[in-house]
Amino acid sequence: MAIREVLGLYRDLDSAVAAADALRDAGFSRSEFEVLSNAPYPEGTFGEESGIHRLFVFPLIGAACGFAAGLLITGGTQLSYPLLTGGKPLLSIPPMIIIMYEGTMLGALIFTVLGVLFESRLPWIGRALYDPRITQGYIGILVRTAPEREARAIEALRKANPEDILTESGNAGRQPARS
Amino acid sequence: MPRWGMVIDLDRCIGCGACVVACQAENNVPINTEDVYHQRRAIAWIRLERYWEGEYPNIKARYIPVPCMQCTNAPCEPVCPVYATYHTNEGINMQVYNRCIGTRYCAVNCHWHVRFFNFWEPKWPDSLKNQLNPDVTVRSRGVMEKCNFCVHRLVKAEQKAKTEKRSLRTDEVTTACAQACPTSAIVFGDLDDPNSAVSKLLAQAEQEGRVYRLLEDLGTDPKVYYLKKIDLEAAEHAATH
Amino acid sequence: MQERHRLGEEEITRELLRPLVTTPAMMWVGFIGLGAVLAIFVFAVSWMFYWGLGVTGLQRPNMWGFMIVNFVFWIGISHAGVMISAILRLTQAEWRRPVTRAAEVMTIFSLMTAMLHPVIHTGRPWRTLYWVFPYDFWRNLWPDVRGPLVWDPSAILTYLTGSTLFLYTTMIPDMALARDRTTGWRRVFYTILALGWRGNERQWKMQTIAGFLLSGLILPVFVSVHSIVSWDFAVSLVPTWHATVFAPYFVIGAIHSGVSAVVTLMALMRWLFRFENYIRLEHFDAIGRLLIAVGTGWLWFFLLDIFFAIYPQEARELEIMQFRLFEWPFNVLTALIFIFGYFIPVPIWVFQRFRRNVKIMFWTSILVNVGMWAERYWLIKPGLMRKYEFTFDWNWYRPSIVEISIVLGSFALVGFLLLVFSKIFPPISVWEEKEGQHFAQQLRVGKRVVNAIVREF
Amino acid sequence: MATHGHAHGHELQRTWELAPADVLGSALRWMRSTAAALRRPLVIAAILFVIGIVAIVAFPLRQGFANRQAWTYVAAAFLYLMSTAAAAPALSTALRVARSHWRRPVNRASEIWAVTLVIPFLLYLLLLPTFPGTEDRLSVWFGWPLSPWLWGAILLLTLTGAGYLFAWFSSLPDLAIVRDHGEPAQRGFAAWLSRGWVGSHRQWRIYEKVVNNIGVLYVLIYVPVMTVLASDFIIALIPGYFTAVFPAYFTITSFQAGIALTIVTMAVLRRWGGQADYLGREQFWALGKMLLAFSLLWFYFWWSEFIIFWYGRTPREIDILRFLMFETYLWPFVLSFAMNFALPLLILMWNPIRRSIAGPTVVAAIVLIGNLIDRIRLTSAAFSQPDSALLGHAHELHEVPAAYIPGISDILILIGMLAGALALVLWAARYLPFPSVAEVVGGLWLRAHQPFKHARLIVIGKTE
Repeated sequence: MAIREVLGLYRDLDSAVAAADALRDAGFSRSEFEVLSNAPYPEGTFGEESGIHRLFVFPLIGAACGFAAGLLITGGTQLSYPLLTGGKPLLSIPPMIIIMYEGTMLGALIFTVLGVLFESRLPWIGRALYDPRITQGYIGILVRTAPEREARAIEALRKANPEDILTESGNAGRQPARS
Repeated sequence: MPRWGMVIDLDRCIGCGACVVACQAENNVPINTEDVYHQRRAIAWIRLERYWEGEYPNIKARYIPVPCMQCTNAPCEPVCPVYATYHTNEGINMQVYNRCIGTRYCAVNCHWHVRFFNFWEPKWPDSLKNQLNPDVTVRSRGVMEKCNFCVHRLVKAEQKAKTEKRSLRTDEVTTACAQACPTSAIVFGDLDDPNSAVSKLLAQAEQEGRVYRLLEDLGTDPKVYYLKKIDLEAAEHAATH
Repeated sequence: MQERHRLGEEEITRELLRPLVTTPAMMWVGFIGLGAVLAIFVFAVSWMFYWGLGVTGLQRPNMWGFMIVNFVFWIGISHAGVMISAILRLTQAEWRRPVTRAAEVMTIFSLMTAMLHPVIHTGRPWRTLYWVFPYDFWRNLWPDVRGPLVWDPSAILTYLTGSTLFLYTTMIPDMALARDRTTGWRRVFYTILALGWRGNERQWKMQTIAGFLLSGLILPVFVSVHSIVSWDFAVSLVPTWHATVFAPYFVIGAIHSGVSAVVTLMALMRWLFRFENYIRLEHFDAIGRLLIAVGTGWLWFFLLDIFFAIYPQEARELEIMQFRLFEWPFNVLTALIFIFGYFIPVPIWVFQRFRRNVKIMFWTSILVNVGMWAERYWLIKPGLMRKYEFTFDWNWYRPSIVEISIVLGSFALVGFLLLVFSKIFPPISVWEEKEGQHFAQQLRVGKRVVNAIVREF
Repeated sequence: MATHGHAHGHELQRTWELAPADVLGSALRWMRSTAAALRRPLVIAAILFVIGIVAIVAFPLRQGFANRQAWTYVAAAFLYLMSTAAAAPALSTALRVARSHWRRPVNRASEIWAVTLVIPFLLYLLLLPTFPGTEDRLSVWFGWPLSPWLWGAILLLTLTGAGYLFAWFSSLPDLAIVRDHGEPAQRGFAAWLSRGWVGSHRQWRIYEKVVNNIGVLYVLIYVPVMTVLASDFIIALIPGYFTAVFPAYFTITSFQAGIALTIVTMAVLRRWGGQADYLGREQFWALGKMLLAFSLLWFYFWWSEFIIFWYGRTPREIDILRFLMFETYLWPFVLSFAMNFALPLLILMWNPIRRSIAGPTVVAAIVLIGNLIDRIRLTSAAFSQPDSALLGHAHELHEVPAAYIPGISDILILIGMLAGALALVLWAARYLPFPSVAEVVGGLWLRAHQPFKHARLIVIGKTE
């Protein structure tokens, strides 16, 4: 079943929050609409949304990989080329620790960034309703719902004095075409 | 497995510089022209340091030939990022020119100043082109080089011994500097072989208490031993070393 | 602060993106001037490649010279960026917002510049590049991990990668902003960099968490980098180098010079881009207070180093100390370090009146970095000039014109890169400024209105 | 509408709902009930203290000052008190200067330890005669006349003075409260201490400035003092121990122990002192982070010494490593490594644990023990060297003395001195209200929690 998108644009925070409430009253669950803004608002400003993420797993995995790589390179080098230098033991642990440490941190850093991108679903090349005005400071409320409920969504969005309402078929306008 | 070492008897050294010249010729060390000297970039695998002692008129010149000490725990080795210098199992502190990238850290961490860097492309006058030693690599610009106890001689001798199915004879082989020294102040040989000249010399000098090594307190265990001059000033002069 | 006034979304966007669209005259001057010096730099380096290191002032025993000193200096500068942005993010200090990006960018560029030095400083740079990095698996001789010169790249590359990713992650939302406001090739460029950012709640949440997480991860790296750089010197047996205190001493010195460099940068941005509304006096005030602490800490380690170099009362060490404390020109250098590095700037910073004066902050920060460059030279050179008892081999070091132009060029290089960056990317994080506006609040206490900030708990 | 705070798993502390009256109320409750309940532990601690003094007189003192080894545990107790009790006030200054909004209930818990400073001061005076003069041995005094005795004593005296000044001045307004509303028994002393305080606007302005400045002054004295102690008690007594980073290690690890001490104090106050409303997750979380950071620094400062010695490999350095870490004092070293670095890292690296009450508390306790072991290791090593080993600018660790095993007397001394410090704190706690009314109430104005649309948020004011 196809999913239809409706994007309501709001000039200020109050009306955006009102729109979110209106949608909720109209029986849209929190997972059916998302809020687009040009800067973070305190979490929960628009009501609870599921904050579940696995971001904290990534650095740990990365650290493990980095550590292993460091161990392999340092240990491997010293074991496979038993060249004596400066009377140091052929398998000198302290230098290994330094490089393994760097490896660990490098792995952790890279995987964290990968994790951030993955958890925020970037890079994202799908197409969805969007409007440049959002980065100007407008707040967008994007409803994804079944075609038959699209009208209700538009109606709900209209309650909170939107700047504009965009649908896949084009601009639905702030007010009904004919009342 | 021999452990090569050297004994330099300062009581015999007359500061003639034959060792320096011999080394220069043996190891294809580029000619140190005057301006190279003024740049303080002269290369001398064994150098003759001259220190003045006393005040004019009764002033004495003291000479001390300084080759690479071939430290057992050489500080210069572990700091090389590319294994260009490492320790052979015959106890020689080896320099691999092809690996060297010229960070010069080894020179920084060599406190006897016996590591030399090719700041310029080495050049020889045409008259000398044909006397280059075929056994020794000619180093290129940008690499370190240093005394290696004429390792090519050692290798040759060992191969000869092998082909003759025998082990290396005592004092069968020696370095260019030792060979050239007119007063045989420089003696080279196997420190582990009790019959070798170096061992005997050391044993005897130990009793006279003349043996010392340069910067011994750094704990690098150099394999070049010096025998003090037999007079008081020399004794205290050596003590300052 | 009292001078803080509410800015509209549009106002912020327009002012912060201004450098991207308009180019003030001073900027052209900068491009041309720095470009000229840069040309000299390139010429000097290629000259050195062609003739070999003979054209430098290096000789026995001064095998390391200006380039290594400069390397340490730039590594030091690179420590400000992450120090500022990470620590201030973790402590949620409000005044970080306008500072972080510029600081991080400076980190990255000065790190690149620093890395350049040891490479061009080797005898055979071409080999350095293909033997040490990238790892050369076919020739089957890997770098010796026991060598500090291998720890070095590992640390620096980790730091560089980390801070680049850090910077990019925090820049994605601004790329989206630029995407929506540009046309033509710029639009394509920003569209690619924005990775299709849309700014929904989840993305913002990730963005916020990433700020904390990456800061926490990169701080230990940043400490390790300069420590390892210091071990390049400290693990050798050169008198006055072989000191256990070197690692923390170098790090605190790096922070001292780096944070001062950030002050310099802030002042320049304020003047060049007219960012008065963002880089405000209170920011100079705060960073000045930070600098007092850092500077004093640095002085403590500096004195520790000197005292415990004298402590063993060994002839060699004393010889060099005496040389570098009392003999020309090092006695002047010592004075310079003390006066420029501490005794002029810190007493000035103690007074809020001066902390809130951009000109004074600018010049003091310059002084600090002059002092810190001198300090690096003071730390590194004397030990080499008078290494151990071989007076026969003691020697002076005089940098050649080539080295001098390389050092000057390195400054031009960083400056040039910074200018280019601020031409392509917003030099102040736009979304963080807006976030700051969203989170800013005010509390009434009687008649007093206190500026406040919203926090989630 | 579910408040989002719960989703975050940490609810708002009651501190946020309290009115000034409530704070005053709990302070007065402390003065009334808790202070009285402190009598028994106070007596026990005092008895242990007396036993400790007797032990000092009976053993080291009878053996005389010439035999330095007999004084090992007196020195250990001294250094440990300097690393914990004397470091805690520095922490409270740091929090003030950093203007952290959660700090206010914490300050008193760390400042109060300043009242113990007299004990380390007296111990120091006792220990001074065991040191030879510095003319003929290596030391940072470079053979000044009367060093280390006179100059060291002056330094310690300054620190002690600054500490008491700090403790007194920072609690001035609260003492005034006790003066006016405390129990009759407490009033007299409090009145004497808080003479002239009426809480006028001017007095408050001065108060805030002066408290900050005295605190900064204290830190500025504390760091040099620890530097000198590190070199006099450890470095200068171990021939060939040439390390410039050790004083820094000593100071930094002392801050670590100071934080740990504060956390443990907070936990005790929360559990038995009825401070749950004030010392909550917020505080433990923040201090837990600091403790983690300093545990990492412990490793860092140790490592930057170790790697240099390991790489340098001069005979002198090898000897030192063998002596202090890998042979003679191997086990004390392993323990202090584990308890100061490894365990704290492994436990505190998990945010849920950091954010709990128990997590930071347990780690803090571990760190306190680990620090004690570390100090014992260092003092035992240092005090086992006879004067003959030091004189004549000794550069090498000639003969490695065996590890010093404590006797019963040493344990008694150690426990006694620590108990003495505790006794002083307990005694002071009878005149000082918890929480610090001045601090907490002053903070109430600068923080609010309010709904922001559907979110519940806290608002933190920053006065400039």
